[in-house]
Amino acid sequence: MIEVMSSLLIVSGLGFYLAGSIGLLRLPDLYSRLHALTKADNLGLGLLTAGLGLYTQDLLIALKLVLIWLAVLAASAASAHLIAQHARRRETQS
Amino acid sequence: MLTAHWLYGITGCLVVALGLRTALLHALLLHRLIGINVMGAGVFLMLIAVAYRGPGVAPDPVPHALVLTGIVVAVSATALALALARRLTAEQDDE
Amino acid sequence: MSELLAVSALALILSLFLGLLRVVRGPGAGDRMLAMQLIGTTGVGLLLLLSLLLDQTALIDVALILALLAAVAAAAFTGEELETGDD
Amino acid sequence: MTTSAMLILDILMVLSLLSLAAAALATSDARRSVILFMAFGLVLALAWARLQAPDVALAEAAIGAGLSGALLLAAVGDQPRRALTGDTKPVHHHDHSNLKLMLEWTVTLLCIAVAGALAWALAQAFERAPQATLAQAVSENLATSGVSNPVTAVLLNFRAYDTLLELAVLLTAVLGIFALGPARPGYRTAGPVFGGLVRWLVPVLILAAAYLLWVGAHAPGGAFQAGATLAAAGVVLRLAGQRTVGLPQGPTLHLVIAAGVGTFLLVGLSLLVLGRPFLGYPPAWAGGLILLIETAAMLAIAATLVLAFLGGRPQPPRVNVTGGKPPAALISTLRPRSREGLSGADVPGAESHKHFSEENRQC
Repeated sequence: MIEVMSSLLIVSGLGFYLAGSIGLLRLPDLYSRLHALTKADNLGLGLLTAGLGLYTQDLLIALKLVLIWLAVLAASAASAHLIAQHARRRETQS
Repeated sequence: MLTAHWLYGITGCLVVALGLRTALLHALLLHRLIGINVMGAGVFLMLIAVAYRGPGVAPDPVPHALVLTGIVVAVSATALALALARRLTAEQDDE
Repeated sequence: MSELLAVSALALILSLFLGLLRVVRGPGAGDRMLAMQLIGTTGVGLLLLLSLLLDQTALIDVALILALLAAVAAAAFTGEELETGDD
Repeated sequence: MTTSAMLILDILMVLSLLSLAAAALATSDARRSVILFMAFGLVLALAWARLQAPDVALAEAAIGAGLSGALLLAAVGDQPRRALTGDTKPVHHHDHSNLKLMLEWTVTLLCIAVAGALAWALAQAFERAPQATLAQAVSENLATSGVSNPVTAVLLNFRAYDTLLELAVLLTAVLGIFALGPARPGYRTAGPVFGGLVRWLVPVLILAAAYLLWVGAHAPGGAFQAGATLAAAGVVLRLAGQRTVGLPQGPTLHLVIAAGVGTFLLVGLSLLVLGRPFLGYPPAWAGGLILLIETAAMLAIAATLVLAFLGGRPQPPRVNVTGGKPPAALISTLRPRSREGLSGADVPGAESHKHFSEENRQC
């Protein structure tokens, strides 16, 4: 049962990853790509870590996985904002 | 899986050639530096490929230690080269 | 289950490959850096999968460091250096 | 199923490595080249993980995918037009196009020959790898090394000489950077989002460094990875507009830079006095001595890498409310300072720019 659950979580996480990558490739400009990336990607990693955490059944490893997810969540939100701001500043300059 | 080490090892050889070509031919200093770094990465790939023993077998730790020191030395040498380049420009601008 | 992990790792590296196309294509530096963030997160996922697949718990630490350093790279990209003639 | 999936994964990874290396080197735009090189470093870290080299993967994740990119990006931003485009080799002239073409072909052929020779050497190495006696020697003596991570055992016990000399190389590099002049001017003060990032990222990086140092005795990690992670904390602080980035000033800084080599030598010589071979730790003490050396080495490596990012001798923070000086003033102070060599960080008359609330300025 747990295995089925974790497989489901992992596979749905992968779906978000692929959606994020395709969005990054297909969307027309930087700001809309930002959209695709930050949402899909973080959700993808979240589901993946949840699935892997369930799969390992090791509390310490599961904690580490949660920590990594939180770090990526906070870091990518900030860096996406910074990159967009940077691009915007470049644009308004020229 | 015996092919993995060949795959990465040959990639290492090709990466060395790519980096060497740029290091020798490119006109810009920064690109030459990146070329040298890429060349180093190719050598690291070869070393780690030699250390690899297949899945489930512990790899040879000696090349790992070599590459580890190599990475740190490469980055500090790059930093020194960049500082030299900066100084060079400052001198040229001065004249 | 290990088959699922292997196929998942394969799917993730495909996703990473797609992200790399954006890094190579650009067109702007911002687009490339954004794609770098994506392949960073994909790399974190791939490392976690590999850690279970190859039975190497240490790769979880690698994933953590990669996640933290991706933020450093983004900061380095957007940091505005004071030029010597700036003030 | 699993093996064929892994094979496809390997092929995709190798393809990405080759195409990223080629793309990074083919472009003539410096910033693009650096970003592609960073992506190359990131995929390389994944390749190390795949090849079961987690120690190397840790170092690559910290340095290849992060620090060296930051270093190169700072150099690109340095002086956008002239800095690294100034020197032109004859290769670059248009009127010698025939000669240039010939040279390019000769070099390309040479590089192909080098790749061929390397492939031959690789084949030789693969043939002999299974009976590698060094790997056996390491695993046989691991119990007496004081640590259980074989890579740490090689670095700090069996081949401690190498690591000592490597730290000496780092020291030389930092002395060279010091001799070349003052640090870069620094960065604008961070805005609210960047500030928020710094507030949690720096402590987490420091914690991660301590963790890696500690865990290095029995699992992948150690002084190099910890030093690089700690340096990343300094780089982030610098990027956020801090001037001193937590580095000590003056003589203390010199002490920290020399700490790695110094502690190593001190331990080695003390052992020599006690009648042991140089750096031949008694097995009972080995664990403690290695941790001592690694701690000092971590601090030295972190300081070296942060100073490498500063790109020169750090300036003492001195308030100069009138604002900065024209660029000529900065450059002219480059010369006399470099002649003073290594006489100390507290050089009088150092021009310092103290920047207040630069946030809203456009560059």
